[in-house]
Amino acid sequence: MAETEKDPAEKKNRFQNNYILQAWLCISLALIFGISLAAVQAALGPVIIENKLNETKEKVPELLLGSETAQKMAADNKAFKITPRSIAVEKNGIKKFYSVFEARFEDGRLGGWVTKVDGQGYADKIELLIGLDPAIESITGLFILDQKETPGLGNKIIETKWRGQFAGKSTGDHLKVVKSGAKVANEIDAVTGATISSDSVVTIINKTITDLRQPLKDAGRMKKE
Amino acid sequence: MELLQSKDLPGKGSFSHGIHPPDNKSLSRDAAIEVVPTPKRVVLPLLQNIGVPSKPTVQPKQQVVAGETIGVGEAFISTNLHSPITGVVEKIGVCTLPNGRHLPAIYIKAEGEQVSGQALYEDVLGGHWPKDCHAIYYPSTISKAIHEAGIVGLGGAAFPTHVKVRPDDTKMIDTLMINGCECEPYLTNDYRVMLEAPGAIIAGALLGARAVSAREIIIGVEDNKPAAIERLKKEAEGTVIKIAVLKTKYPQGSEKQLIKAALGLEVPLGGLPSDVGVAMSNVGTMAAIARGVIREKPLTHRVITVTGRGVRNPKNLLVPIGLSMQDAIDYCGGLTKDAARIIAGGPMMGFAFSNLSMPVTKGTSGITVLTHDDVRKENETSCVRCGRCVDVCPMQLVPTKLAMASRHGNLSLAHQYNIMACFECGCCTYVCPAHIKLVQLIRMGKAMVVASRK
Amino acid sequence: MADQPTPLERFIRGILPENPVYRQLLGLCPTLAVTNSMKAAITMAAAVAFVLVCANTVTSLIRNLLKPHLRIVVFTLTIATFVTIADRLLAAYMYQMSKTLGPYIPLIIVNCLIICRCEVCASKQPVFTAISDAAGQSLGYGLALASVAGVREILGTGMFFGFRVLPATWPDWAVMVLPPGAFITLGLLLGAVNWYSGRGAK
Amino acid sequence: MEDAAPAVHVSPSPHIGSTSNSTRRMMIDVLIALTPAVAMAIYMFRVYALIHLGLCVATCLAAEYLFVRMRGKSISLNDFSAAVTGVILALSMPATAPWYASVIASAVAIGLGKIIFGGLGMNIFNPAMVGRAFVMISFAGAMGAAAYESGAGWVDAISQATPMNALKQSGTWTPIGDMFLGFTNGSLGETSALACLLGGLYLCYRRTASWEIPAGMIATVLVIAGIVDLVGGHGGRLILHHLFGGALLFGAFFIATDPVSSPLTPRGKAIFGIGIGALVMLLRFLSGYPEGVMFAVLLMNAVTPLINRWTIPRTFGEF
Repeated sequence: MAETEKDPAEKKNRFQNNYILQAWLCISLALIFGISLAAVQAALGPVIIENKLNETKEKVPELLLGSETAQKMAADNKAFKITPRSIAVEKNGIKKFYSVFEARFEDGRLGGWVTKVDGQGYADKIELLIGLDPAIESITGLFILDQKETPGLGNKIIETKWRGQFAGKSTGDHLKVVKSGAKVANEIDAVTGATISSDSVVTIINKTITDLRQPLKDAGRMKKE
Repeated sequence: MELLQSKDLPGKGSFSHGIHPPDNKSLSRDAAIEVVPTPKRVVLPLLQNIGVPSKPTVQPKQQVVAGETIGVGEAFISTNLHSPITGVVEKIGVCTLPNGRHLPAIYIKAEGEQVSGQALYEDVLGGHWPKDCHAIYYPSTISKAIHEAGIVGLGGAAFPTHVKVRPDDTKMIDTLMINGCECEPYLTNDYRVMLEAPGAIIAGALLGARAVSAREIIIGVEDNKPAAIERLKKEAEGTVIKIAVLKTKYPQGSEKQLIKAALGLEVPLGGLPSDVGVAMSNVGTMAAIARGVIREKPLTHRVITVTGRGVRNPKNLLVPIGLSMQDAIDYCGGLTKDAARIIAGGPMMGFAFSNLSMPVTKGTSGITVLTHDDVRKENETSCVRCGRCVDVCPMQLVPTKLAMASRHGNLSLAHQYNIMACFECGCCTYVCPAHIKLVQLIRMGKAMVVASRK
Repeated sequence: MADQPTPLERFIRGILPENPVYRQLLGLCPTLAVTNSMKAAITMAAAVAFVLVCANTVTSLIRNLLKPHLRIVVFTLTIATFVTIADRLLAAYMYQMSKTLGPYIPLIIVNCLIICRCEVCASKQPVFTAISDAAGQSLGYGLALASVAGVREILGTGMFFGFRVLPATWPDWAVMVLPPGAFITLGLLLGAVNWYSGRGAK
Repeated sequence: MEDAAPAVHVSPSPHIGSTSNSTRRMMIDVLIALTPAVAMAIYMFRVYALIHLGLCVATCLAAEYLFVRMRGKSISLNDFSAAVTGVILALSMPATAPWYASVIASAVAIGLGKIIFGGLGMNIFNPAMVGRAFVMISFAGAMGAAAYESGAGWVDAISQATPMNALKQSGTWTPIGDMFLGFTNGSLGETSALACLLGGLYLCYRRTASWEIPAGMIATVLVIAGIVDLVGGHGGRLILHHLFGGALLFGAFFIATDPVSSPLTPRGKAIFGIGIGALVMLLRFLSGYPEGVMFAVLLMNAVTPLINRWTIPRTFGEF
């Protein structure tokens, strides 16, 4: 066979055996789609990040000041200046990062701290926002961001009535869950029939406060100086 | 009565599982064996045993005398056939047996002088049976005599006895196990033979043991037959024969269960008693061996029980083989009005039939007639998986699974659960609270497995 | 291929005779996962509809360029792109809903309904037919999701679209908004639809 | 044949059957065995018990009738299995459970627990427990541990905590004597260990219940509770508490022994019982629930087919 002879069939064959050439459609589509996705991301990215921040920020005034004062503040068209920070806590050689929001009044005075934490609940992870006063002496509020507790039972932890118990509790003592009729200052009433869900929330709070009390105090002082 | 009185027997006197159906043996237990008068005609099917049919050696219109050979078994698993009466061959026709098989049969009409009544009884069961004569026979002589006499297992399966008792070089037999359990409810024929002719059984047992070169002879009897046990013990004194007293339980008389109960041995799955060095036969067969060898008389008569509440006067009868069921029942006063089912054999494993012209064969141990009250007629309901069938299965199978596999034709599942190990004792169907016909379904499944192997 | 269904027929078929959930048993994962409230179900259905219509359109446009052994890659590429767009849009404009739906929006990529329509219809039919097919299937899918979600939301919370429709004394059947409720509801509805169509067939 | 020709039928052997047992008789046995527990429930919880018993049995029968009709099968009410499911379900309800919980539980028990699988004998799970679990998850607030204590009721028993809950939540011990006799709070039929024992022993005697299951279950609970007792130094109190408390005995004798959803073979039954016992203790000690019999039974029901496969008995002569 003369090698110089190239019949059209063989030529076609060679084309078909070339993977890159075969995939021209895939490649060009990938390019087009990639560019359009980049455009979408460029257009929507900031909005999404804003959404994420707002979700937490919106809650901050209420968590720190209680709903009445927060509403009044909103009515007066005043807002906190919120700075997201990450605080590293080293315990037993493991470094853990807490996401903390520092809230300052418009005059620069420290309004308090809000920290976003999660932990194991009865059914799944529970995600909380905990509000702390500037001196980290008491809890100013609690908000449940995400939970999958038993509907009708454990998920009553999201109710304002139950969450309200936490406002004003001292950070000095560990909180304790009792079945009902909390008398002592550091006691929290359990949600009826859902002791575990209640316990879980309190455990997360206790752990967070233990971890964060000192670092936050330091952080607050540093800013002042 | 204490189980297993011979201390040196290794078995526990019982097997695991099994059932306790009401035995109803009191209906005929105390009726002494009566001899049925010579019938006008006997019908002798050419196949009365497991195996190959015999070949007729007579022609129609030919004269025959009682005990004359009328058929020969040429094949290995086949037997000779003899006329029980004196008369003329009418024809070689066809007859149907309770198990549903249509077979060629020799019809003989009674003519001339007959041996009957007490004389016949004395000839078959009575008289003196020497206990020391076995030593004078060679094993092969005994085996040959048994073959000549056309003896088959009289317990029901009708396996040719000469095949069992022939000396075998490949399998050493050290024990002859004789089955006197009679675990089927209602039947009392073996009991009566044990009671009335223990001598014949002992003599036959010694001969049988000689034929297979067995050193040990054990007769297993259930403990609900104390009188028979006493008679056998007395008769066996001075011989090597031991009487094993076993727990009354169905199916104690099944060969594998009996070997387990008396000897503590387990016959391997799919194996035979000879695999554990045991030859097994029934007490009635022993009496027939004794008659065949010592008196050189063929197997022409046997003892059957005609019983059940559907029969007016339940009796134990000495009948010529070939007697019609009708004649046997008529001799016992006929059927009552509420008779609902006529069974060849006992109610657990026997075959129901409706045509009373069928003959009594060598394997017929009795005729049981049940009334409407005895027969279960509830409709089948769903299996609730209570596991009672598992609790009673003497083969330790899972009957409900087997039945389900059979019903759905799932042969691999049936095989996984060892369907072929089932010997159709019927315990599972007996206890099933949902009235599922378990053993009937399993029987069907076994047939499918056999068909699929071909 | 003599009597190809008209585009209108294709549209109608998607609603019940070839309903993706009830007749084809496609896309069951979101049907079970996001149907505990009407809002979530409708949003999900809308997202699927968006992806399905877009993917069908694109596939139909390039159907003559497809090579048989590479078509699945192209389908996946197309679907993934539109799913990502849908996901971003939701995150930007319906942030709470996007959180509720969680991973189920990205999981539309592996929703067999879409790849099935691309394969069965869009890769062989002109654009208009493909779009009407996608629309019909989307509508059928939406109806199926809504039916499951409706039952679950009403029984489980006494509400419909977040509005209370049953008296406040209604004991919420929590199990209905939990995963087992999804299986039970879908099972019973499937049974009912099959029973109904089976009766029609007789 | 002769003049008095009787009607003779032919059928394959065996020709006789045990007259003393039938599925219906088994169900009646269960009802008889439940009498002490029912009596105790009525004595302790008065009208509450009557309401639940009435509702559950009536709904179960109605549901069975309806669903069996829908499947076009012959009516199977006369085997009493629906009534048994109803009574067991009622006895596993808390006294203060709302009426609709009983009705829904019964309908679910028969519909989803039994008929959907093909009716009696086909169900994988214990129907009564399916119904109970359904309402337990549905109305967690009205059916959960806390639901047992209601100050509003006029029956003394329901004003106190159930023994299991009291110990788990606040470490309060209920007198063992009260728990044995049944003067405590709890599900309607489970309070009295004595009543359950009486009925249970009758069932085992009748062989309607296989003794292997309760024996395995109780033995396992005794062993595990015994170890915890020894480690914790409770001096035997914990063992008795776990034995007589909660639905252990009721479950061991009446729920776990449901033949349909338990294994076939004796060995399988023992494994089943041991499994339930271990799961009960696991749930009681480590889960959020004070009690675990229901979930333990349902979990073991799920492995019953597997146990059946594991425990194919050795056929006679098989080596």
